[in-house]
Amino acid sequence: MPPYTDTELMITRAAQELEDGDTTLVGVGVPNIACNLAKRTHAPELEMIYESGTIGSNPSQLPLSIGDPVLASNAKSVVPMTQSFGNYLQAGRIDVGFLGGAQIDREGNINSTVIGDYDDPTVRLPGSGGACEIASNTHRTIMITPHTKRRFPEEVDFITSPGYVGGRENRKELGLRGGPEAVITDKGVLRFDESGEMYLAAIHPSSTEAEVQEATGWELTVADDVSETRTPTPEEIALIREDLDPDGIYTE
Amino acid sequence: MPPYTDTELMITRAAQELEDGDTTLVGVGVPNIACNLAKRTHAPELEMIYESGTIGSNPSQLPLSIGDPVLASNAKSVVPMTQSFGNYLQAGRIDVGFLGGAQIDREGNINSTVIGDYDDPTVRLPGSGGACEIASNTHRTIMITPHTKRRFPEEVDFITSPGYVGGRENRKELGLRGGPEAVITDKGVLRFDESGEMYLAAIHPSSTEAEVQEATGWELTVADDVSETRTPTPEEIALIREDLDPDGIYTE
Amino acid sequence: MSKLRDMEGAIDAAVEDGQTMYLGGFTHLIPFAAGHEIIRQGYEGLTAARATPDLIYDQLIAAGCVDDVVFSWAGNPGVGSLRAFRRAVEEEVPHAIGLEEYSHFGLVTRLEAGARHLPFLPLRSYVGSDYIEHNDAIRLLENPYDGPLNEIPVVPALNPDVAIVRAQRATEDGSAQLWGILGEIVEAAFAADTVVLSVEEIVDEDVIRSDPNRTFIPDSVVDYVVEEPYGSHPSYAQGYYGRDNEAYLTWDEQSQSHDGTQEWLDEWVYGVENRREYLEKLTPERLLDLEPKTNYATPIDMGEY
Amino acid sequence: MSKLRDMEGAIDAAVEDGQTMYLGGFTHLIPFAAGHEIIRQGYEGLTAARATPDLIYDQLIAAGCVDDVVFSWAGNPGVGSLRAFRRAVEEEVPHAIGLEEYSHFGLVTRLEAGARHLPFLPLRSYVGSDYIEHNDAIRLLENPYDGPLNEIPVVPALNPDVAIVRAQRATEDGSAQLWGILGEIVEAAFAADTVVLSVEEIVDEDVIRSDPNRTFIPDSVVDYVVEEPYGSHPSYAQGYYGRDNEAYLTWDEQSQSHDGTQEWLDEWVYGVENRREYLEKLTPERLLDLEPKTNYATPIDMGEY
Repeated sequence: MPPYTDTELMITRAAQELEDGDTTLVGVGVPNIACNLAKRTHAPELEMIYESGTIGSNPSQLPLSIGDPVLASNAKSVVPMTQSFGNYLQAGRIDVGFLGGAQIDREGNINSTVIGDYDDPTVRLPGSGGACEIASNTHRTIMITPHTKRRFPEEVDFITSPGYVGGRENRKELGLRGGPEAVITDKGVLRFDESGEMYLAAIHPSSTEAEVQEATGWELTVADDVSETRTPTPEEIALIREDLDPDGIYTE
Repeated sequence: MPPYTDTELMITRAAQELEDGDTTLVGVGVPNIACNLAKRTHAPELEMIYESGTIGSNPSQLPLSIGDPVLASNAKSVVPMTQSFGNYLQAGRIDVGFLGGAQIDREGNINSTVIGDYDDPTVRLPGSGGACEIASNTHRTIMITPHTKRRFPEEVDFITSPGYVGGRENRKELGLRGGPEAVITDKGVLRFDESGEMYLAAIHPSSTEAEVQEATGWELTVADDVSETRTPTPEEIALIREDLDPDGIYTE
Repeated sequence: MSKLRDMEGAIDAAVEDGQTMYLGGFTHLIPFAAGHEIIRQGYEGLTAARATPDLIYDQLIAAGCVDDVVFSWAGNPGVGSLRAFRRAVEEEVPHAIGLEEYSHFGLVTRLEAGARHLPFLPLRSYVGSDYIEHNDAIRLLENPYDGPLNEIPVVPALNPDVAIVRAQRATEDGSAQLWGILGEIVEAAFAADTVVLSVEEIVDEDVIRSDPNRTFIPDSVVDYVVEEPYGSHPSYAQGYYGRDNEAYLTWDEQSQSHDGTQEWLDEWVYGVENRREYLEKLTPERLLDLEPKTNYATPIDMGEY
Repeated sequence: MSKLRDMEGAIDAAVEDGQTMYLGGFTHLIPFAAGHEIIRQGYEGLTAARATPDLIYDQLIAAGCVDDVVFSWAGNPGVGSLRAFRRAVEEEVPHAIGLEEYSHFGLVTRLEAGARHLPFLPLRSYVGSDYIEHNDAIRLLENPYDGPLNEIPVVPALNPDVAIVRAQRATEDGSAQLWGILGEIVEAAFAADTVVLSVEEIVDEDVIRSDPNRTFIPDSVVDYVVEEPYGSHPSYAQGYYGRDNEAYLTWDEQSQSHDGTQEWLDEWVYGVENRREYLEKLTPERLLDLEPKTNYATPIDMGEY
């Protein structure tokens, strides 16, 4: 086994975005492992909520879906979706949301709906699920995604989940809370500047600035103080491989 | 003890308004006894709902208020008020509602808010509670009230609970469901004609047409086929006195 | 994180003069102990919102704490009038109070809008009534869809500065389970900026986590937790004690005059340090008579996966 | 009044060609047995509404029962795509389907509006997204109150002709208790004109009445009751069985071609009479592996007053 895989680096990097005491809306797969890793390391008071309505979940094993019974057994509370979305998410009670998608653009808008024309798509994707709500109502969102030119167009084909649409100020005026905080890829970490445009903040040891630019659909600004991502510690890797994803479902 | 009191006659008469299988929104006091009497006689499948959110209550004793624990213990369901009012009452799932109030007028509008001017009232009454909703959303409403000129003005001082405001057609056009079905007083039973105006449908044995007119604030139409109210049976009186209100809290 | 305080500390930390306050509980689980502590601490200028003001707001009004009441039914449930409330409205004693009036569904819908961070919610009440004319906050909105309704009433969100709610059991950090009549308690807790939770019993987190569907109030909305057995007396706590009707009748009697209310407050509120001393003034018979027989719910199996 | 039927009878009585149908359950308590019976009875032209179409709608689409899908997330949860759904959208196989698309909150809010007999409800989604442009049913309404928001999106009520929902236990007349993830099940039951309730177990009314706060679906909204153990397999029933992930992976494999879906339907749907025969085709090991350990909730005392 290598000391760490690309996915394991993304997981450990994503975990660092979480602060102790944060309430986070968790997705399955990689975000779930990142949240559980944070909870077992620097953020023991992390509160995990799933859009299925489980509040303060404490899963005994890796959930197969966001509706897995392990998310309800031993949770602090379970509520109908009208409430997980209404009383929690829309009410601003969730700090961090994880988002996925097929495309993310310069303003952090995410597309998980269609590739191509909406009415005659090349690829029909699953759609929003709760993503539109998560992007609109959490205080900060984090995206974890492979870094390829197709996934990073200058403008997405369909805005499923609004980022800094028209800039940070415009987002605020639209009544949208928070906004994209970080995009964690297999090449680096991207953040958003004062105007709401994505820039390169850190590069993973395995990658270069040129490679990142090559995999991005527009001329990407690079931070003056662009840093190198810290590699996973042996303790983090042991937690992931032994406890959080022992069958390597998401990390191999 | 007399064979029956005025209140006992009103209770037995009100019970007859209920059909087996009706779902009824019950108030405490006299309506509660009427509903329980109906359930124990001709309407065993009567479903009793209280605005406090108890569904299918089966009280072991007379509740002290619409929030009494006997309404929740052994109920079929208990829901928050957003749901008892939203999913049940507003959704049209309740057939019959009982209403009280200080005044009822020619169109069946009820006032339980103020006597006199709203901003400088002579008497400040409790207000709507759920009465406005009950009057707007059930399929039929029944009022039980003493019959006096002050309680039966031509127009109420404040419409808390809309009756046939501007007539049956207008009520319908406003989007209001159902409407007043019967007003049961200590002198007779009043109903509403095709235009939505109250008329005298039955007179209690202890009263006369002239007495009813004398206690009503407008010239009351009398039905051509005005009948005499049937008196309570010994069985009904036994049920009321022995089981439903053994301490005579509401019936003496 | 434990948020445990005694009632004095919790009220002192949570309540300020001039706030909008919501004491939750529809006839059930009324936070009487908290209300009495507010009176003892002598707050003024409160806007007291509550569907059913009940005895507790009548007492707060008699004590002079309240300038405005937002409500939907102001009565002594099953008994009659709220005499102090009426005296304030009709005779301005101890001082005039302002009223903002809804029906029950209107007021709980306001809390629901507040809980969900919506500016308003629609409901099918008020049409044909005189409410809209007398309450500018109830407005009509055009229905943007085809259908029989052209307009629908809406009510604005209510977000109290502080809500005080009761539950049967909770953890020290405030994850609370309640049963029996829920009323508008949960919506009030989610709508308020600051929440004081007062419970019959503090329990281990395991108890709460064993039945998550019953946890209607999560710790994340709660700021202070008070363990206060019999804290809802003379209202009731399902499974713990019944309503003490004698107290409702006594208040009806005492509150016939303003002086009578002050006598009562002197004895039962100002004259005691806390709820414990209040309870010690009740006779044992009276408390014993309120106890229901045990009647457990059939358990459910959540499964361990 | 007993409303008990077998699944064949309930579906036959409740479902008609061309209806709008909602099978409730967010990943949990999915009414698979009912869905298979719909396929067996060969309905056509259905508008299939569901937040998460999941395998059951993929199978209904593959079987040709569905003309339109109203949804918010069309995937195989934790596995990948819904291949039959995609084939219908992208290649019109077995025939083209129409899509009406929301986000999760939008769709459950539509059910909530339907359950409450409201023409619409507001929510703070869709602003800044491309939904409004592509779905005419999502509209903007002026906020009639002062505040930072000038406009707010609204979604129209959804009142399905028929909803089919699952619960762990119910009486013969349909008062149902469910626990674990509730999703949008209760809202769907209240919103629909006709409701089929399918449960793991029929219980005595005493069981239900012992814990009324857990009765989320009352008999008054239910038309037909079916006792169907394992009726949610391969999804799960909290406390009864877990998700059978093998079935989700098998469908992913089988559904790579339209022919593959037909083979699967021939074997598991058309080839069996009912759910009992379907279950008999599973190996005992497979069912045993889905059983959780017993894990009872701490009981509550409702009190007998």
